[in-house]
Amino acid sequence: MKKIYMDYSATTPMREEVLEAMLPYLRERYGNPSSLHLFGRETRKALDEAREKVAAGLGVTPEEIIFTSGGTEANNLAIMGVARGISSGKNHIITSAVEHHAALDTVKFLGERGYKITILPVDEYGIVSPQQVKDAITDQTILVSIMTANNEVGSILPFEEIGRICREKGVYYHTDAVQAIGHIPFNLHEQPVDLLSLSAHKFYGPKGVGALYIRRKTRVKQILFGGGQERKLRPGTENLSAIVGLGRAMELAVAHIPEKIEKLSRLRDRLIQGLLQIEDVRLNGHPEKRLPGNVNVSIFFVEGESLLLDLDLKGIAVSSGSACTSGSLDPSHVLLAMGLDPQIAQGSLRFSLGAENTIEEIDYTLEAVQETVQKLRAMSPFIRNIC
Amino acid sequence: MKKIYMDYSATTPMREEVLEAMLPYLRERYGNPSSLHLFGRETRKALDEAREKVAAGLGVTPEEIIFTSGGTEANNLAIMGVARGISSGKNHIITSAVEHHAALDTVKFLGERGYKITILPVDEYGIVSPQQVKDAITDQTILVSIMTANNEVGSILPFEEIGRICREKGVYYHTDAVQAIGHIPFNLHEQPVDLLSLSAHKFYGPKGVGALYIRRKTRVKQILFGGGQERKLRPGTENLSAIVGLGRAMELAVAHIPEKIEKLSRLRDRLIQGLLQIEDVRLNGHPEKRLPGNVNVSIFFVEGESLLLDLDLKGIAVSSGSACTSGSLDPSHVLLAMGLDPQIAQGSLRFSLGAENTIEEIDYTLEAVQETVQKLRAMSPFIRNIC
Amino acid sequence: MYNEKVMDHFQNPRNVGEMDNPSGVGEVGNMRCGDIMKIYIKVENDIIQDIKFLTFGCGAAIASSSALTEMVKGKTLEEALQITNKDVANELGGLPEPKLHCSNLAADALHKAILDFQTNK
Amino acid sequence: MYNEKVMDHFQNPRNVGEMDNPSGVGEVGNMRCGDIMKIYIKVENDIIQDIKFLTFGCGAAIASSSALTEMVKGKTLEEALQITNKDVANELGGLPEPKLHCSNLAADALHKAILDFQTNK
Ligand SMILES: Cc1ncc(COP(=O)(O)O)c(C=O)c1O
Ligand SMILES: Cc1ncc(COP(=O)(O)O)c(C=O)c1O
Repeated sequence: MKKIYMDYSATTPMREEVLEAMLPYLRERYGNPSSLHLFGRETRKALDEAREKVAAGLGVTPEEIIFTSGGTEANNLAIMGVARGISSGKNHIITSAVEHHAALDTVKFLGERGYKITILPVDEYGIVSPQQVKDAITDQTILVSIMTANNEVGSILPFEEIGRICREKGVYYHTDAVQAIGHIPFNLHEQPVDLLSLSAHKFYGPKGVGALYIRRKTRVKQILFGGGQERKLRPGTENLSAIVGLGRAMELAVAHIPEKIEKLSRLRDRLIQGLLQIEDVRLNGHPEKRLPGNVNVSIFFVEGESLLLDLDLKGIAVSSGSACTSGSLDPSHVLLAMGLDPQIAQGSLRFSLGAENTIEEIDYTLEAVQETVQKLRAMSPFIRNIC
Repeated sequence: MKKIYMDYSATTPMREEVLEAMLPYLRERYGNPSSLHLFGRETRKALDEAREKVAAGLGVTPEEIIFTSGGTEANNLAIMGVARGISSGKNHIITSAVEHHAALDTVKFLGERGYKITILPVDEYGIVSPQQVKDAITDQTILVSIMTANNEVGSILPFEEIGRICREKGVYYHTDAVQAIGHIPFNLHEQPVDLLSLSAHKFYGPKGVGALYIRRKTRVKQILFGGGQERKLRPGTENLSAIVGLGRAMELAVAHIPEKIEKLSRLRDRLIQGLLQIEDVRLNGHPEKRLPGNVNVSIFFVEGESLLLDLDLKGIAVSSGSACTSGSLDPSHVLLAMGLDPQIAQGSLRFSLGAENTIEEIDYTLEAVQETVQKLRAMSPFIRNIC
Repeated sequence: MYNEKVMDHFQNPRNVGEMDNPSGVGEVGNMRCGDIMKIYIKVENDIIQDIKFLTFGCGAAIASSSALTEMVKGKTLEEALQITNKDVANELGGLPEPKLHCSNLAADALHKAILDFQTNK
Repeated sequence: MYNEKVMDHFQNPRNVGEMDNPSGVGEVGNMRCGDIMKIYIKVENDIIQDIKFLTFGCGAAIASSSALTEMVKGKTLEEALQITNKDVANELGGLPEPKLHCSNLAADALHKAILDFQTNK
């Protein structure tokens, strides 16, 4: 059976070059980077080099990069760390309704802890406008955390303008760029961003490692306690091989972005067009301001998991919502925030394309989806009720 | 030049079998375990199997194992997680002065947050007595966190008796077993322990992964926020290859423990005896209740970093204190807690032996230490003042 | 996630479709998870001669509906009323924990269909 | 961590040892990090003819002491008094940040030795 992977937003296969870079640190270079001896110095050097690569990829300096165990921890550190670092007594945090749970739930937790929180609504495309952010900022605001690009519907948010507003108002701006890095061009040096989260496994690097960019002079405090690693901001023996892999993956990710965008968006648009030819299918997310690999559609009258399951039987791997919530039964909080009816939100599929997809796969997938939809609609009580 | 690694307590080389087990998950098996499709199901299965292996190694059930990014996070989750899980209003936590910073500093942080904390002193060997624990428990106590074996001086603490007392008093007992797992025999099923931290890279597994054992019905809340992974206790895309490596490392670690202990302690005792033949050297830690690979000595009149540096030039990798604090300038909090004079604490070295050390290496090391000590003492202003 | 038996019912659902002139119709829906099941029965001499279902829902919901229709066909109404959602799950060889309560409602739909039949008789 | 020059001074420290009948002795010690340095000087015609050191401390402390003795030998007292800890660190091609303040005290010890000489002269 064909195996077609179209879930690159959930995670990506690692590039062979990345594994090559990691292997020495899974074998003979095993020293603890905090150790002063030879074994430690050689891994310390690798750690420093990886930090330089990540910094270079973002257009910032190595001292501004803190390695974490992934995008989730980076978001937690950014949001809780800023909250802990504030000494002014201010306590208002702004985020959006379409954030990944790693940001949204962290903000909500701070809400339970007595912080004032504002969760901004989004438009029908899942986008927060800069004006909304501007209006929400008060003299108590310490942090705005709004993602760069949405992991479910692929919409790209106006992070630059939002950052500019935060800068003007003297408020920290954090952006969850987990889905953006390596997929859209990015130079932090030119952008008014104070903190940025990334996760290696979303751009052909290893799982279990990420980074938080913290602009110089941004006051952040650690949220986990232990040794003095990562400038005391993130204790624990460094996940060295993964960090080296992250460094290499970043180097590769930022190369040839325009070409990658061009290739992917061509596939994406072909898939979108084909899907929209099926009756009662709507595209979710912004039609243009959208990640080059993301296709998210609602297929009326049928439910997402059964769609996914039937496609899986045909060898096609897609997602109904984000991976980490697809085990749960609730319809996507992102689609609901965009105003979709819960029943329609539930009949949604995300195809996220990546490096190895081909036109043939797109065409095979389109046929498969058509078949699956037909089959499931034949079982659906709705189609008769509604049409 | 010879390269002799005697810093196994800082980290260990990974066993080839562990890497073998990991490689498929760094290559073709890359699916996100939360994904419902084929790619996700195969990694979900690997995740479940790794959990079974870790559980089997500890003598517990898989549902009681939560994977983390390492020993540090396991300790943080245990201590803060229990504190967050308590709804009774009780707020007293007991720990010891010789804990790793990942436990000690977490408890201190809770102290700043309004929890009552007791940091128990230790005897000259770095050991807390069960009686001390018993006396410290009040009707407000929620948690006792006392390590299984100390990472610097190697003393094995009476964790079983301490656990028994906690059980009697109805107080949770957490033990940081990061240095114990794979090095001393252990069956949690028979022991009154409610939470236990471990870290794979301390027993020939990968860096960046650990686990927290949480006995069924122990009330713990998450400390990081995000997706629903690890029974909602530890969000974030799973570090799959590392978790698979942890599973395999655990299988290997718990096999043949008596033989490993016998081999290592023979080397250890030879090293101790040799070192004690140098004038003005004292052994730190308990002479018998001690990890099979640990040798910690104070070498009077000389300073630890310069000892370490000179030995490093001879190809011998040792540590002056724990790896994560050896970048810092303070003498070890463990040695100070044991009552050592700061100047003497500063002249301390930890040799931690492991799988690949040989008698020849021990003998070479003994000669090297002798030479180094002689050289550095010739520069020391103390030896003349004092003798 | 699902066992083979569940997957078989999902892939080859038995008794899918509407029914002309059913003796009774039962519909259950769980707003929280959004699964909707509709069961049509044809009753003769207190025996369920024919049964059909329509389901909007996840794999477990579809498989439960399908399995139920097989379990019930040819049974008396009394026998059919004894069948619980749990029986359906057991017939399927078990369902994943989170699916047990939301997507395993076929027996409820059947009972409603029987009630509908009895009420309108 | 340390550069080659530092490591060279650490491995082959110059002018180690005590001195018989020194013209002056200076000792500094930093209790927090525990480094102790003792500098002996022999002064003739206001010139430092000989210098020795004893140091208890980390690699940086030993290297700083050694480097200082080389820098100072043959210098006039006035010249020697101008030398700062920072000069010593520069002479070594730099020291790691955390070592700059604790272990780089050799110039202080020298100045004390000169003061000792001048006071007892
Ligand atoms: C936008 C976004 N933020 C954060 C995360 C969390 O990253 P990780 O799973 O690597 O912790 C993800 C992916 O799961 C994501 O898509
Ligand atoms: C006793 C003890 N606890 C906790 C840790 C922390 O483990 P990790 O560095 O894997 O986070 C270590 C080692 O560094 C340790 O020795």
